Amino acid sequence: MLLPSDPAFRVTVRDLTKSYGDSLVLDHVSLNLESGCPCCLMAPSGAGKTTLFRILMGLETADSGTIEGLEGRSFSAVFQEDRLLEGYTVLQNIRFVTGRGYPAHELTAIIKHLLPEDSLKKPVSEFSGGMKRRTAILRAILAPADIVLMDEPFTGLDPDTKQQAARMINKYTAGKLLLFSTHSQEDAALLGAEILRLGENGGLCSPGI
Amino acid sequence: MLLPSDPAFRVTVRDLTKSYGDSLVLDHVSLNLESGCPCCLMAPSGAGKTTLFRILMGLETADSGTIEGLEGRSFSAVFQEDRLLEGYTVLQNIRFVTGRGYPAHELTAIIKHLLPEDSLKKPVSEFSGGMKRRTAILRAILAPADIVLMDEPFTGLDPDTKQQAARMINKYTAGKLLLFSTHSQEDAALLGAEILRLGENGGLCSPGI
Amino acid sequence: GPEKPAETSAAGSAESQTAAASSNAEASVPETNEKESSEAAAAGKESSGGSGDGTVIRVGGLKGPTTMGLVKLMDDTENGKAQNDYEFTMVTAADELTALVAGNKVDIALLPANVAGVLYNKTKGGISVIDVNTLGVLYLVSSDTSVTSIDQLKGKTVYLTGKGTTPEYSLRYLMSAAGLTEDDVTLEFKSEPAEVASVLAEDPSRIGLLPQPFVTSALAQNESLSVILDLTKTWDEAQEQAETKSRMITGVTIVNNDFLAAHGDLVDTFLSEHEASIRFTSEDPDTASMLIEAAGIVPKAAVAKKALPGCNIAFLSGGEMKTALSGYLKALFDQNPASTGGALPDDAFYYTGAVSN
Amino acid sequence: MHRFPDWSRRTAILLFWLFLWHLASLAVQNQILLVGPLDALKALAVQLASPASWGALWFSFGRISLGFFMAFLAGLLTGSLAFWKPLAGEILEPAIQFMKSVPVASFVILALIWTGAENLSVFISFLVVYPVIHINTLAGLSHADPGLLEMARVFRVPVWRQALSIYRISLYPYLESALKTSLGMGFKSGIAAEVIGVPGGSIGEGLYMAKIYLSTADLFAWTLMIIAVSSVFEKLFLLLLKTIAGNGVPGKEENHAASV
Amino acid sequence: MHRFPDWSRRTAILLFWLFLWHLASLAVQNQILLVGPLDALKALAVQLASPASWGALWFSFGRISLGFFMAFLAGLLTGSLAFWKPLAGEILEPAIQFMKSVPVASFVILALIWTGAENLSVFISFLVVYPVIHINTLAGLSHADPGLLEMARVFRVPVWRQALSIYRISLYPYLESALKTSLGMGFKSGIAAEVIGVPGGSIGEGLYMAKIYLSTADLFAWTLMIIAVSSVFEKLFLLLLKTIAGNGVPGKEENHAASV
Ligand SMILES: Nc1ncnc2c1ncn2[C@@H]1O[C@H](COP(=O)(O)OP(=O)(O)OP(=O)(O)O)[C@@H](O)[C@H]1O
Ligand SMILES: Nc1ncnc2c1ncn2[C@@H]1O[C@H](COP(=O)(O)OP(=O)(O)OP(=O)(O)O)[C@@H](O)[C@H]1O
Ligand SMILES: [Mg+2]
Ligand SMILES: [Mg+2]
Repeated sequence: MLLPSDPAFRVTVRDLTKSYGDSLVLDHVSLNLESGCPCCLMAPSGAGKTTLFRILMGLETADSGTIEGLEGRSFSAVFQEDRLLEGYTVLQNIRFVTGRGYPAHELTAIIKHLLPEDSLKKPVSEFSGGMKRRTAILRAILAPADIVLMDEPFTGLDPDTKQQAARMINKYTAGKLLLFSTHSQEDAALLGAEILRLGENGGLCSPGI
Repeated sequence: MLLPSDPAFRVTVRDLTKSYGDSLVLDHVSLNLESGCPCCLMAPSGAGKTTLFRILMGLETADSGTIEGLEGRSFSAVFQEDRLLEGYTVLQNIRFVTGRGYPAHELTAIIKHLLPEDSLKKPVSEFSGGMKRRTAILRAILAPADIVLMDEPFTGLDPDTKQQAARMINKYTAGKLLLFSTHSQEDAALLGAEILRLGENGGLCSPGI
Repeated sequence: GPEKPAETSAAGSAESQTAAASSNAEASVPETNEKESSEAAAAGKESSGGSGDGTVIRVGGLKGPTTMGLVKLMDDTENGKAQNDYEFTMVTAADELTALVAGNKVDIALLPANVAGVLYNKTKGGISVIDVNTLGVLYLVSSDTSVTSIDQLKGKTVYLTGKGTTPEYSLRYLMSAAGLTEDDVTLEFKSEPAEVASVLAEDPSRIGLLPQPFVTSALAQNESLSVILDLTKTWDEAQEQAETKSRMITGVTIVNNDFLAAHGDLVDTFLSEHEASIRFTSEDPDTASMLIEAAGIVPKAAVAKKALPGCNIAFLSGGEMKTALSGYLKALFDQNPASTGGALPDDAFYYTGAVSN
Repeated sequence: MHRFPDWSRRTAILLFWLFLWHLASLAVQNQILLVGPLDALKALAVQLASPASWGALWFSFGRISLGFFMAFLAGLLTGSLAFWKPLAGEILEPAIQFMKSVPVASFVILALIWTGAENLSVFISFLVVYPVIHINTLAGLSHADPGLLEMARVFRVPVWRQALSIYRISLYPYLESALKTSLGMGFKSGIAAEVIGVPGGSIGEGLYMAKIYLSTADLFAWTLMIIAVSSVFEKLFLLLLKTIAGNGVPGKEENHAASV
Repeated sequence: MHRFPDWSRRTAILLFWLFLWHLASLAVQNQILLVGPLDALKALAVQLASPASWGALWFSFGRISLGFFMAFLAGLLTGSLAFWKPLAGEILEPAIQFMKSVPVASFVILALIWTGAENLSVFISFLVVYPVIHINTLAGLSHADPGLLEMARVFRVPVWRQALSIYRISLYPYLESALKTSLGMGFKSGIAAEVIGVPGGSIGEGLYMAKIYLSTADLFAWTLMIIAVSSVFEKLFLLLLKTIAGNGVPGKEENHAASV
């Protein structure tokens, strides 16, 4: 399933519609995503960003519309909530998704770029909020994947840490298909991403198609 | 315990020290907080903001140092995590901390300033991340309290919502002692707060004392 | 949850142990006593008797009075002196013996009398009774020795166990034989013999009906208690004018009819050997007690010896058995048809074949 | 997920087990050891036609439910107490250990004297159910979300409101599985107690007589009745629990779906 | 929280209960019904001096533990199966219901044929423990964190690794309370089975003889032994569970402290 340095590929979303009960969340959303071209999803809170991510990841089914280009692709993600194994260390959390593929010392070296050395032995339950977020980012960029989805990855990070995290993301997701969401223009710029906007009511958006 | 339109009061923190195991988190922190003068705590991720809040709330004990002016004061808080009752609606979440003091329609009117009308009947487990955050803010400002502590309250809010939330916070915490943390200068400005910085290693900070 | 280990009657639980003893440090009673006479026979200093077709007869019994008469035969088998080849299984729990018979795991079994009747009906005549091995083991006990006959129970209360089982029916039969009606005596039922013993200790004037091993236990626990009436004797006295004299019976021996049909001669041999063994137990209680201990039926020979007289070990077969047993079963049946399996066993139940007294 | 509607699938499953039972009875071919489902159902029909059986049903299950109910309340109470005051929990601990592991044979005579044969089943079912409820209550309360508890503490939320909202939610699944394990056991040990005490007009008496008189069809009919009634009671109690305490509890269905 | 060290507090609590027992025995004043702790301990000392008692201990608890262990494994297995394939769970459901609520009296004759008196206790303790483990396994797995499960699904984490990390954590507290409720019960019903079958050289035989001979002191001594052994086994099993599966499980201590 792992397709390293894969030729470029694209994912096309067409006319995606999703409602919960009576309320329409995604209203004919279409977008065009390409590997190697980071995209940033911006939209007000409650507009349906997370819902769109969940549909892409296959955790939710759309009411109508099509998505092309996902077959055989592997995913990694930063969820809006951290979703870490609280009793485990950073390394264990990463190994949970990567398996024993990488040697531990390599992983540790990478981890140290984002987290202080003395946190490596702690279970993440003893981490601060921002440290948990960084762990989630590390997990997402270190897992082998074609498509990386990040739902507000920079939550709770101070400006310096954010810079550093952005560098790491750029480095490890190079050539992959990266889609992330944020509420700040700066964040989008940090990752050099094209901005897609999800309209008030889901609506159509993006430069795509 | 409820002291409405209380005369001004102050809380003085002196030489607060706290370490977890070997790692020193707060190193002789001193600050001076006054009711009616919002303060904003800024510091890198992992510097000890949450730890300081927890000590103020009495959830953690400091290794050394003193805090004056807390006796008889009531608290409300936005935690770094939302800590909502997931199966309950916004109203139920707020009533959980306020009791039946306010009439429901008054509360509902206030809630509508921050949350869309159709979310009022949903359990918060069906909320988006930002909607949960707004619920946590509403809960904190509506609970009767002398001291309001907010740990990164604007997490996950888009600019408009943030503005609106800031307005609400200013209105409902007027005259109270408000301390909040953030990673963005703008946020501090939004609430018209004085900025206190927690040094690299906890260190001393603030204009206080 | 645990159930009453005894079936059918307190006499059933009586089967499980005999004799009193306040200490029972001897917890290591050998459990099942399987003695393969075939081995002894193969070791063969003696021919194993008349039949000699090598069939092993599987005999099951309960540790207790009903098998006290069997110990000599068990001993002989072990020493290769028996004519047949036997394999003995001694169990403590009545449920287990029922299971052995129902599951066809034994050919011959020593059972409570009414259970034999029930089994006969439930197996649609699949078994036959071949002998009676134990008479009654029920006694009235009290600290008050003023009562010496059944009719003197009038107006009194008797504490007993086993509502709807043989002790109740036996007592009711004797009461009506003595001219008492149901209302003349109050029967107070308890769930456990120990409960009866405990009730008797509270008030010396109370009367209890207990089966044998508990009689001895209760007497040992409470010195003021004594046996005031032996129901077996009372039953016999009640038969004086009767044409066919029934007897109070605890234990009988049954055989599986398939086995009987195939090996009638072996069964006859068993009967004569059983009779001899029972006679041995009555005539030489000292040796028998040792064998009883060795067979694990009672932990201590001394205790066994003390208990033997109360257990009414006897051997009845043929017509004598039929008369005694059918009358007894009728008495039960009249009180409650279910107690003999819904019907009174017919003549085919009684094996009166080859042996005659 | 399933092609068939709920009731027809359940019926099919039930029929499957009845069929297995039927096969087993054909294989064993021994009416004393094992009767087939047809004979048992026939015997059951006969019993259900008799008012005495209904009386026994009422007599036994009334008492056993009483014991169960008292145990449920007592377990909730002492489980909460043990959570609230750990020292009280430690003092209770040996008694709980005692109830869990003491065999009935050890104290049945004492119990018979106290309660009489009639009410032995109340006592015994209490004894079986109580520790399960106590232990699960304690476990459920101990697993309340610590984050929410801190929140409630900071806002000075009164304890009763914490109990209604935070503890109730963490307690619920533990009570649910406590109910599922203990109700059937309470019923079965209550009946076992009746088989020891043999009070007149009880199901235990029916079972006892059926057993000693080797009327296996009746034995199985009574057994079917016990199983059926305790299933129904279990469903009812679970429904009751859900109605009283299930509000806002995350549905297991959802969790489950998430895992598929 | 407590002024006394652990062991002295425990001893004090034990002495408290022994004292209550002593008072009760003084009040009852009936050596058949209730002997005091002194007499029971004396009888216990005599028993412990005899190798036969140790043999019985080994005989009985060996078998019962075997039944318990098999039930534990089987319950884990079918509980997981029922979670993984709900249809399989539904098919098993009537069998579980049967085991939970069928009284021993109903099938003891059949069971004796299958197992013999010696191994009846293996069977019965299995029967009591198995449904508890099954139900709690199913409940524990069902309450795995849905967020983490979604995460694992997106990252295509192999099922066994999810089992080791996500399900293990949600299962742990349920298994813990399942162990606490079922171990004592398994032991007690195993002994009860021995009192029915009375296999030679077993604790059940000891209890049975003590009952027949009305030697209540011995009865109580055996009972003490049963309670003590099942307490020790419980602690051992819990420790074992913790060692095997307790890694990374949030400590109850913390939760508890958070609530005070
Ligand atoms: N399981 C659900 N059931 C019902 N409604 C839901 C559910 N999940 C999301 N919604 C609704 O869908 C809408 C969009 O939610 P979503 O989480 O996608 O927003 P978002 O763009 O991620 O917002 P935020 O920036 O606040 O995270 C919200 O109104 C939310 O209440
Ligand atoms: N329970 C704990 N046990 C051990 N270490 C802890 C514990 N809680 C916090 N820490 C450590 O204390 C330090 C400060 O944590 P804190 O949560 O106060 O940081 P913060 O300033 O709130 O950071 P952030 O902006 O990321 O939320 C971190 O290094 C963290 O690992
Ligand atoms: Mg979102
Ligand atoms: Mg923090």
